[in-house]
Amino acid sequence: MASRQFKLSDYKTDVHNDWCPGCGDFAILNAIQMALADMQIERHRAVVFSGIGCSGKTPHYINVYGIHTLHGRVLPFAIGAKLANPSLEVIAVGGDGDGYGIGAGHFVNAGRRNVDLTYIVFNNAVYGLTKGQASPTLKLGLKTKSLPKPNINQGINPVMIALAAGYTFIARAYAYDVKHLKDMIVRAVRHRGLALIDVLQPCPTYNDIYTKEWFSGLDRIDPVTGRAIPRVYKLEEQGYDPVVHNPDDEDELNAKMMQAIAKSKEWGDRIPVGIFYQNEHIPVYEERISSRIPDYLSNPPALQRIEDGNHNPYADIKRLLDEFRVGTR
Amino acid sequence: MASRQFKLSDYKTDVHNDWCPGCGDFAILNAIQMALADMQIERHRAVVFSGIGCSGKTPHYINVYGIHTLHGRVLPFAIGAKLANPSLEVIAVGGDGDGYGIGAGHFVNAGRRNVDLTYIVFNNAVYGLTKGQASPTLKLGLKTKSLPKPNINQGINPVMIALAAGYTFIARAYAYDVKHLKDMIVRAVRHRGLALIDVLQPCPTYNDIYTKEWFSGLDRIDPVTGRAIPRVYKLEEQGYDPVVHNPDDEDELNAKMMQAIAKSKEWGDRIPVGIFYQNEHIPVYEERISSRIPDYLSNPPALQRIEDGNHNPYADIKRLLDEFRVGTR
Amino acid sequence: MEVVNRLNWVTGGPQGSGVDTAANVFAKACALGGLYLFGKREYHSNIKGEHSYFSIHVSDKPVRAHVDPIDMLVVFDLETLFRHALHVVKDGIIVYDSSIEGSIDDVPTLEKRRRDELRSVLARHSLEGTAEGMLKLVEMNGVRLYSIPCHDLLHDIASKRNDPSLSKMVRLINMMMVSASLALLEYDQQLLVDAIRYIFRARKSIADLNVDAALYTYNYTKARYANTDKEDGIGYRLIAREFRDDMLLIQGNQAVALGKIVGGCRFQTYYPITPASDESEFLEANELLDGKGSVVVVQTEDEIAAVAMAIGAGLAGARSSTSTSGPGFSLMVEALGWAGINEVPVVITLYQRAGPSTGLPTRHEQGDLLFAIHAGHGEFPRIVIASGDVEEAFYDAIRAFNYAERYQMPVIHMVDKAIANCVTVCNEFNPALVRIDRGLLLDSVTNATTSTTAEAVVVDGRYSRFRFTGDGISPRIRLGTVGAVFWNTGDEHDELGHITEDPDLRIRMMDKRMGKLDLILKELSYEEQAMVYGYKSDATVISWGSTKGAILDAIDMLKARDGIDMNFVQLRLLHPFPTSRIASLLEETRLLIDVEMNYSAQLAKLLRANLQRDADYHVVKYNGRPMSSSEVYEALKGIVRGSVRSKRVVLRHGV
Amino acid sequence: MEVVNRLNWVTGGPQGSGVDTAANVFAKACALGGLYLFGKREYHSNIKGEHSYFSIHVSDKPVRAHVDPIDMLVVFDLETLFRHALHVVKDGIIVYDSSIEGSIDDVPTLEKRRRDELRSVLARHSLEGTAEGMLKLVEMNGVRLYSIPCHDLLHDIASKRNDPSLSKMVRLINMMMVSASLALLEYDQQLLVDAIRYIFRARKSIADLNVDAALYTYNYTKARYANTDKEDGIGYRLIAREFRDDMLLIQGNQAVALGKIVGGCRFQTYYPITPASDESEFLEANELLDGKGSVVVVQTEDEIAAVAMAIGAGLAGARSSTSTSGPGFSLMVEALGWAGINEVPVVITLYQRAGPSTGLPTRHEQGDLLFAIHAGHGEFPRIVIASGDVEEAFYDAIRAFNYAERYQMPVIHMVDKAIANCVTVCNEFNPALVRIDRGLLLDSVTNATTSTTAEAVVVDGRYSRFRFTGDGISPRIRLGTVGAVFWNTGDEHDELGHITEDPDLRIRMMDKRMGKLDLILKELSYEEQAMVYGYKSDATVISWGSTKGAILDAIDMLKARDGIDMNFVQLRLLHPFPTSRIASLLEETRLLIDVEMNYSAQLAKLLRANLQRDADYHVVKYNGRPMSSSEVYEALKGIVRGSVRSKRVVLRHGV
Ligand SMILES: Cc1ncc(C[n+]2csc(CCOP(=O)(O)OP(=O)(O)O)c2C)c(N)n1
Ligand SMILES: Cc1ncc(C[n+]2csc(CCOP(=O)(O)OP(=O)(O)O)c2C)c(N)n1
Ligand code: SF4
Ligand code: SF4
Ligand SMILES: [Mg+2]
Ligand SMILES: [Mg+2]
Repeated sequence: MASRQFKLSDYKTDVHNDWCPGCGDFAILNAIQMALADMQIERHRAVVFSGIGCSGKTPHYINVYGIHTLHGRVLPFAIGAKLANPSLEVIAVGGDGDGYGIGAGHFVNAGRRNVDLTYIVFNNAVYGLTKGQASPTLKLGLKTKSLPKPNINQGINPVMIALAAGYTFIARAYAYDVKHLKDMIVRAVRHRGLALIDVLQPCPTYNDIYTKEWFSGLDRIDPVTGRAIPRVYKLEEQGYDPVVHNPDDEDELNAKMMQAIAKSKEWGDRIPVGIFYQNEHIPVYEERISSRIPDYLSNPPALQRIEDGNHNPYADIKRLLDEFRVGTR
Repeated sequence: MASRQFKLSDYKTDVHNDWCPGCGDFAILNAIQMALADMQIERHRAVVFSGIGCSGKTPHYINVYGIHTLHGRVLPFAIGAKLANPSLEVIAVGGDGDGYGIGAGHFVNAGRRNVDLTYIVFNNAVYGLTKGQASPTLKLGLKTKSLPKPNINQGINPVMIALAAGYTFIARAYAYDVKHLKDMIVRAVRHRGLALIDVLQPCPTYNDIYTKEWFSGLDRIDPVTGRAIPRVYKLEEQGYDPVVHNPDDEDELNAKMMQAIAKSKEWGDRIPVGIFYQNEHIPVYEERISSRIPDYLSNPPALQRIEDGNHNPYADIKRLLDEFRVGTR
Repeated sequence: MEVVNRLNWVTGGPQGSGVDTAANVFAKACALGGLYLFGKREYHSNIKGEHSYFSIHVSDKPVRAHVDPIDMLVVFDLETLFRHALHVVKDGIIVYDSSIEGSIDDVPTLEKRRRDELRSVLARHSLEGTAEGMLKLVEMNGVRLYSIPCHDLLHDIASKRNDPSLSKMVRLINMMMVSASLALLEYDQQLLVDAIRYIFRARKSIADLNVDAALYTYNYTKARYANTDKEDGIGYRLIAREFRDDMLLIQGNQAVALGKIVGGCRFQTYYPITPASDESEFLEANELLDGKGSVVVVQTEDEIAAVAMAIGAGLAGARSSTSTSGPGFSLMVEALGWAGINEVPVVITLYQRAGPSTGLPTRHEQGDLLFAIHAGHGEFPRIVIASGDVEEAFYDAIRAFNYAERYQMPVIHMVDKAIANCVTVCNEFNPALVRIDRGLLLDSVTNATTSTTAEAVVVDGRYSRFRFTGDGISPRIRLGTVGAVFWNTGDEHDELGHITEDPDLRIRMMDKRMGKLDLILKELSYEEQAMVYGYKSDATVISWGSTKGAILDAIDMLKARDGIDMNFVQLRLLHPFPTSRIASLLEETRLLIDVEMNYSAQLAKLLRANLQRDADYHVVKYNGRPMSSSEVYEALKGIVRGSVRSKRVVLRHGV
Repeated sequence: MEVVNRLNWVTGGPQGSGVDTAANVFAKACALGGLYLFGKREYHSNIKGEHSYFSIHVSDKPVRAHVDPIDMLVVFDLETLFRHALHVVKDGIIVYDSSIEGSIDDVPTLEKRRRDELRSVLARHSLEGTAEGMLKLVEMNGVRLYSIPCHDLLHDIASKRNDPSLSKMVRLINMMMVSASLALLEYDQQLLVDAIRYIFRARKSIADLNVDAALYTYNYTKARYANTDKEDGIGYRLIAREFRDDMLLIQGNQAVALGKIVGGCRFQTYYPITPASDESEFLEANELLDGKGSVVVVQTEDEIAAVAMAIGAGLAGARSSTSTSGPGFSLMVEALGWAGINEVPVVITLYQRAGPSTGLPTRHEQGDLLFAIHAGHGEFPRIVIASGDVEEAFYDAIRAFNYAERYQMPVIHMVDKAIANCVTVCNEFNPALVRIDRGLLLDSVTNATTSTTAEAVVVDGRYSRFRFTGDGISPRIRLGTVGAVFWNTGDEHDELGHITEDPDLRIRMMDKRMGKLDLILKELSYEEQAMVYGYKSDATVISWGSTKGAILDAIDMLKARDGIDMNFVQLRLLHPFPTSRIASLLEETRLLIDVEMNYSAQLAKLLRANLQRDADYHVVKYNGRPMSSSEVYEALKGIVRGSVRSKRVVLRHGV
């Protein structure tokens, strides 16, 4: 094994972490840090953006550039930075309320651009930081301990929305399978295009339905082995192939989408995690810009020279001014 | 045939219509008016809400209550009115930019509620009123005459998003098949739940790709008959059954969704219109409220008595005040 | 000397550990004993673990604000000791769980800066940076210490109840400490029991357990410390009196909710946000009204949807509102203008918290005034009112709807975190004092055509929603009203509501809408515009919103302690600005002191813009903690005494 | 008497019919002939069919605004005749397509009110409500009529070119009418040809066709009307002069775009909206910069995303901006506060249009001033500047970025529809006059640590993004800078950028941020704060934004025609308010007249709030049409002459 320059601890800050004891966010945080260490991403190259919520505090605990933005707006902030400097490794994180509720408009429209970044949604089915109201992933009629009455709204299907919107990497993971989650993050970051990881995240404080125990199947003990039968299973262990291989084969494309949708509907007794869909044949937004602006990647907006070193403007508008000259014929 | 109290002309206003000559919006307007006449909806019972765009002007031309709201916000305005008075017949209309772009967050989250109203999207793949920029339904790389360069964003799949979000009636129609569109509107209005009709609407001014001629297949003449082979075909004519019949049969439900998605991906040579999906087994939001507030439908917010006729408050808070009394034990 | 029935009692602890419950028991016990109180909650933007605390200012006279010096501090965790102990007055009391130990560095939730500070303070006295050191230091300062061996007592209780698991129920400890504090104050034990039973009324078995633990601790404490000589022992006592049955113990957010119910609000939308959502959740919990009726509460996907739905419901004819705080309000701005141009009655309850941006989301500020007044592009009429305390919040919540319907415009009702989250003993709310004024809302057009207002409603067989009238107010109908239809648009419109770009019609419509602002100033009573407290004086404090309590208490202190007279002008209508009312109230004022909870003295700007008169002093505060009467008192005294040099005085108290 | 080289030329027609192109040809022809001009476009919120018109005020001296009376009206549709004919002056000219006929009711796009008005005017003169009646009426008023048989000429051209289909190309008619008007003015025919070729430079064959049609019409007109005696014939002439090569013929939105390019803006986001998107589309069309570099222009899903992306790009180190108008700006308000608390440089170009809400989306107003200054909950620093004309818009666009980076805060650059959509002859923009000031942006931390600013940048081995410094400005680095990381949050934060709820730190951070506003007032030059035009005078007009042109022209008229002296103070920095600069400029002013394009005289409010001085008169306008120099002249004259009774003067001109 090659020597590793960066240790896991290099990605940790000394900021006091104030999540509730037992919160699934800790596991996700660890997985992100492990993934960074795995990929040996230089600290200064990575930027973690977040929305608002318990999940939104994540960047403060990671020792890379960290931008804790506004409720629901993490994607546009992150996209702005990435497009201004495409050499940044951008990871966006946020809550399910943040991303699928107030942020749903950006969630959908980000799919249209396929910017090369990774979006990790901490899906706990509640609004944590505002004390446990139902989030857009909580299903109709469920009543968590934080709700006075059963949920009056249906839950949405994020995998299917992401597919419909154009995401080119769609995965689900479970917070407490940290190693698998870490793998998903690495795969997502390495994926060329917009990657979504919807992470099933127990919120022990407010959500007493989707608990760690429930995901682990502690309520259903195998009579034979005496062991719990976990609800979560891995797609990759079932020989599921999420990858679109042939860009020209529309049938394959459709089949891959359809199987992802079919899998996204499994819930309850068996909950698949893993990569649902991956398609690297759609050009990322950065390439689309490059096709118009050839030196975009080598001379991106954030790094362009705009003055000559003497505070004089670097841009030359002579040609444009000539067009507007009163005497120009 | 029973005598009809209301004529088509009763639903028309004398407001000057300033859409471009040949705009598909005229056809949609007609279809809405025909549907109202068909259903003999009393003028005062119907409210047409709209967003902003060429399409947003629609209510001014219909002689029922008409509320021309803000860009992207037509659904929340409409839902607010409907929930305050569920006896109103609410139709929301708007552009594709309005609904799937700036309004995408509301579009998704409206699905979670399944309020009993009809939403008609005028889908012309451009932002008409702001002079032809690409809308969220224009596919990657296409260049309408209004665009200086090919579209840099992918197009989204509205049918699939609606399904993922929870819409219980999802249809597509073509503006210039006015009779079929009218039928779709009638079916949507009669549907108990949130109904989406995505209407393919030629915008002759800006969109020279999805034109009337293109939809009619004028570019492909059947060598035998010498007639154009239309691109648009009707699902119902293919024996397609969009209806979820058995609420308890999860397999049927999934199959119905999957076929809708499969159909939603057909485009180009054959473009299906008609009802893609219909499920009347999901309780509408009004019922969900009723299960908490038994007299909600008979005594809705907008019609409740709040004063005793003498300007004294009608509500009695004695019980609540007692709870807060310092001496209450 | 013994102080009877005047006390600033404080307790704290990690969030989610039951601090609030403990404090509520204390407050209820006091209220049951006929005492007045003002309770203030301070907490972090966090669910579990960060420090929160509750201060309860008790008295046998009405109290309207908190004070800074602590008389009695109840400590059951290390952080509370470190954060608050130094604020306990000489001869004040600290009751603490005797198991508390550890060093400053054992409290990761304490800011580094504060840890350094504490360590150096202790070091200066050659004390260690530990609980022990801290206790020693305060003892040196003259604070009396009382330790309670909670864990031992808990053990006793467990064995008494024959349930060993109880000895692990540390959640009981805060209740035990409250009991100890009440025992030290020699307060009536039965009231403690009643208070616990009230607070846990929904869960009898838990109530029983808490009562047991409380009584056991009470008796233990009494037995151990009863004979302490009052002279060098406990200097405080609380003595129960007859309570008045027309008083409430209530929070601001509950007052607003009750106001909305009485005021006829039947449709409320919200998107969760601190400190606004408590109100909506209270409404939802009480959605079924006694008698016929209900409040439909809808949780929306965001605040844009919240305000849009409320407006939609307003069009349908419901009294409707939405509640939010700064970030949410920022998102509502576009729709506000739509309601303005379409003359839709809608109420936005704006719970201010400390900004900008996410700011200090659980902390206090009055930073949104000028924003609320100017929010939205272009010019449209709105009303902005602000409540000064919990009782006002109830009546204002009702008034807001009357204004909205009478003048057909959005009303922004400003409250703030200090009102929303405080608990206070105040007069019973009296719905009989209130009128419901729906303005020119017609139930039917047909009726109207046969009545005297006929011509006003139907012209050429058409109903004109935006009919030009003498005072700019057009008869309004609900969506769905038989025999009419109307149109609305965010574009400029004609009388029917259709789009127009006609320049002359535009002027008339602007004049119609904006002219209503003058009408408001003509019609609203002086009291609705601004209140004056105290006699005419040449020194006046001017303010708005929740600073009212601290100012009134401070003015009383000034009078009582220093013989200084000041009166207080409280702006209640902030927009349209009640220029002539304020001008007349300030006629004899020579010294004008503006007091507000923000950086830039926003009200003072309004005074200058509208009266062309500046306040002589701007007393401001923007550290996220509400003003205490004690610091306002100090500031006012300093100004009068001439010891304040600069025009701008920044208050800095609060933990 | 013949008027040479001074003319208000107007043409109109249905939207989408080529009115703009025709007017642009006329303007370019004038510009090529060394004439000055100010062209104003008025159009409906509509794509095809509604009436739009273009007025071009031409002169041999600089012109800065439009005027109301029309000297020459070029008519090729019925509606233009009905809407504008009555504004043509005595001895003015109407050139019209002789095929125009029909009645008032044939124009459905004419508002009913206006139709009634016209009918009654015509009826009063016993004329029919037809084109014929109208022409008769204006002839009675002393207007000279010239008819051009466009369809016949078109027919001739078609047969000349041997292409019968051309006779159906009614689009050519407007070009023919422009030619006719220039023929009547005896303007150099070659300049007309050159102008057409320039306007159609991208489409040569269309240019040829238009040139043919134009020349044919020109010659026809000249032949038919050349010998008209100047005394009772055409009273106007345009004579070409040598043009100065350092002048531009350009629109406001193009000026802003060019400013952004020079100013180093390399990332622009937008969501389509009138009248802002023209600028972004221009930038996108010119995304590849000469030499190295480019501007990435991103069309977003809404304005919230637009501003958020621009902020994200700002963090990454790009000079970034977004352009919008009122409704979009309303949606940006929350993120504005985030940029404020995180001290992110970002520029928002705010193209005002008539509000509130959707309002009059293609019309003019300055109604967003107080909103821009107060937008966003809580308190954070921002800079608001406003440009007075096209040339200023260029330089201000650059300054905006310098301010944003120098002071690390959002800058709102206000322009408006009148600037964005006007076309004018102005001085060439000179990038050499401009400096790029990136403020404390460091390219690398390592360099900095070895340089003198070392300590300022890295403390304890850590880079503190929000380091407390003497002037409140902390050294800034880009995301991705080697050897450092930083944090941002919308919450209150410590120097590293981590969340804090510490009350004392909060005060320091507020002081740091808000203190930068004082620094700005110290550092910005007087000219950047406010300009004064004219000599000291005891009568001063004060205003901001695009009213500048009309005011300056009006003041010149006052001087020339009436011998009245006034000077003009133009606010350029609106926030922080340049109180002392303005106070000193107004020292000798006895009569202060505020002029602005809104209902409530927003600048006057700022004057009162900051100077405690009110203007003596508020000249306002809010009918959606920009102020003309002629109406401003009338208003000022009336005020000086004492014929104006009320303090508030409402201007009402415009079609
Ligand atoms: C515009 C706005 N509205 C509301 C809030 C209040 N708020 C803070 S966190 C939150 C919800 C958090 O839920 P989620 O996104 O699921 O994150 P979690 O806390 O569950 O990780 C809300 C509504 C806000 N900060 N901004
Ligand atoms: C908040 C806001 N942003 C931008 C606009 C400008 N605007 C008006 S219509 C429109 C787009 C219309 O496109 P679409 O919704 O597809 O409707 P269409 O005109 O095609 O029917 C936009 C962006 C606006 N009115 N409000
Ligand atoms: S509330 Fe839930 S999501 Fe938030 S920190 Fe606690 S456990 Fe985690
Ligand atoms: S621009 Fe397009 S959508 Fe708009 S009115 Fe014209 S044809 Fe219709
Ligand atoms: Mg969540
Ligand atoms: Mg469209």
